[in-house]
Amino acid sequence: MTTTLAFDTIGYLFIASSVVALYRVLWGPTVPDRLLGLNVASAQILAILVLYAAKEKLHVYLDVALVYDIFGFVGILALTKFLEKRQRRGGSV
Amino acid sequence: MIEGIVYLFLLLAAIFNLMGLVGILLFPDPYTRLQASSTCSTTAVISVFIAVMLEAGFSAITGKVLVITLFFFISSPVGAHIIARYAWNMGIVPWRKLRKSSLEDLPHD
Amino acid sequence: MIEILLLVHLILAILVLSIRSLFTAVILMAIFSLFSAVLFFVLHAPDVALTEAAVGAGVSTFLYIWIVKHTQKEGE
Amino acid sequence: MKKTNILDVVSRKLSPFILLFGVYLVTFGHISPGGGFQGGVALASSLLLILLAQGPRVLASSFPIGRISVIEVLGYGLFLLAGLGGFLLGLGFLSPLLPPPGTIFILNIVIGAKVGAGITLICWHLFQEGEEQE
Amino acid sequence: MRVRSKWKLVRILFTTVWLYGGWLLYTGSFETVSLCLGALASLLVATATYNLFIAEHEAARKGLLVRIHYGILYLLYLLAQMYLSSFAVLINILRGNINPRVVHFRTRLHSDLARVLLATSITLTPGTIALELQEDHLIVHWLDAKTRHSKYAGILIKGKMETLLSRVLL
Repeated sequence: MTTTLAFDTIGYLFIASSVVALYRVLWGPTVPDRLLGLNVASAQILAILVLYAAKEKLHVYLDVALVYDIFGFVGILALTKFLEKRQRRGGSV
Repeated sequence: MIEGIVYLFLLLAAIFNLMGLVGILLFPDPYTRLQASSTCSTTAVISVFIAVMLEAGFSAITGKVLVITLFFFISSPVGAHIIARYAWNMGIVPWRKLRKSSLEDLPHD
Repeated sequence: MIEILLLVHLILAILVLSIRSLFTAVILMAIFSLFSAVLFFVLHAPDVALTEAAVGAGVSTFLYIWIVKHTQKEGE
Repeated sequence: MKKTNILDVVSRKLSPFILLFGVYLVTFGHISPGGGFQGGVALASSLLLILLAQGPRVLASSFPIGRISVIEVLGYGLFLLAGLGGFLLGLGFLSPLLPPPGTIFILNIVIGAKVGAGITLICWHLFQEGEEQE
Repeated sequence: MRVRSKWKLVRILFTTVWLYGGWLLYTGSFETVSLCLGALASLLVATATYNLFIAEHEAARKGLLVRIHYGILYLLYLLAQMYLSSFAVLINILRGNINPRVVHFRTRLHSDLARVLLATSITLTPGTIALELQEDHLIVHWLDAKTRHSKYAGILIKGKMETLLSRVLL
């Protein structure tokens, strides 16, 4: 199959871009920038997982991607909830 | 035929991904960066899903990827909304163009 | 693929240990567990990847962030 | 904090589907990469979503916290019972008593219930502790 | 009392049907064992969560009745709009010419679910993010603002999505 090579290339590209998104996590001037970096990186990783499962042609592998989708959302929700509580108390970030 | 469409969607994914990254790196404030991520990066990921669905044809993979796509359709904008709402409640002022923009000339009512 | 992922792991681990802000360290831990899920996935161990994705990204982020909240209360 | 409409509605409509996905992971554990532990964590994450998005009171109204701890204890007891059953019949600990998928299927369900209840309880107590001190 | 228990049964039934659809998509297999297991599991989950899935006060509205064909049409329209707006944002990024503003406007949709769907599709589509949604009042951050007038901005942003959504949900 010739699409395997294309899938591989896109996979490498997505890994590189998720590494680049780390810039916002590390040097983001404000807190929402850091959260944005996490959001972007988790979306890219989701795409990589789906690409690999499609390359191996095993549908049970896609469970991992679905679980990852759910848990990235819950993680971001927990982080913002924590920040909102801390901000209401008047602490700094 | 179908392979051509798959390649087209993968190309679209690559372009949108790179441009979204450029937007995330270059834009001036959190709201505009969120715009870049929530349109361009989401479109890139969904293009990948569409390409995978077209490549797999009618099989169990397509059903699973369909579920993931529907989940992503909900979870990505809601995640962007949560972050934007946090920034808005925190009191971050949106960036505005400094020089006198052409907006003042537009019809106000 | 595997070598690149391992390199990213190394860089991320050093960053997690050396960064000063605890909140950024928690976010970096989430991204670290995300990359290790991909590593296990590429190495054909989907069950381990599933556990890593479930525990590392969701539950352990919750636990870490609440622990940070409780410990910082005494310091302030 | 003002409640947002979006988060409220999304968590309401999404959490039953996540709960069902956890049940799928647990019950198909013997033929897919899922299993008791992973499915249990998925079950807990659904309750965690309700807890984070809507607060402890809404969670307690549909999943009373007393019942969750009963499930946890019951899961532990049943697991011990299933393990010791083989012991009493002269076989090893956790030896299969039923034909192939049977024992693993039941053990997966028991472990899933116990792990899900346990993680929910941990997160619940951490969350409540922060609330009380404010 | 009688009405309340009847409404409870209807809610459980509705939730079970929706969850069973989700189960079919999850498993992707049509063996007898999996189908029976799915019915049992979705009934179990529905009895636990019907109160969350369909709140009690949604009795008057026809809640979760969805016209499937309009739903699919809406999804395709949303997908096309997504690609178009991504191209627009891409051109904005390339030219470096942005003009962000915060605008307020109202929606005339009634049910909570429809409003939330409108807000998420606004976030996905034309270079806008929903910052806040209170009752029918939306606060939106617009990347490339054309106008400041609230009604005109609402028409520009919502486009055809609002009328389509009012047809999707009864």
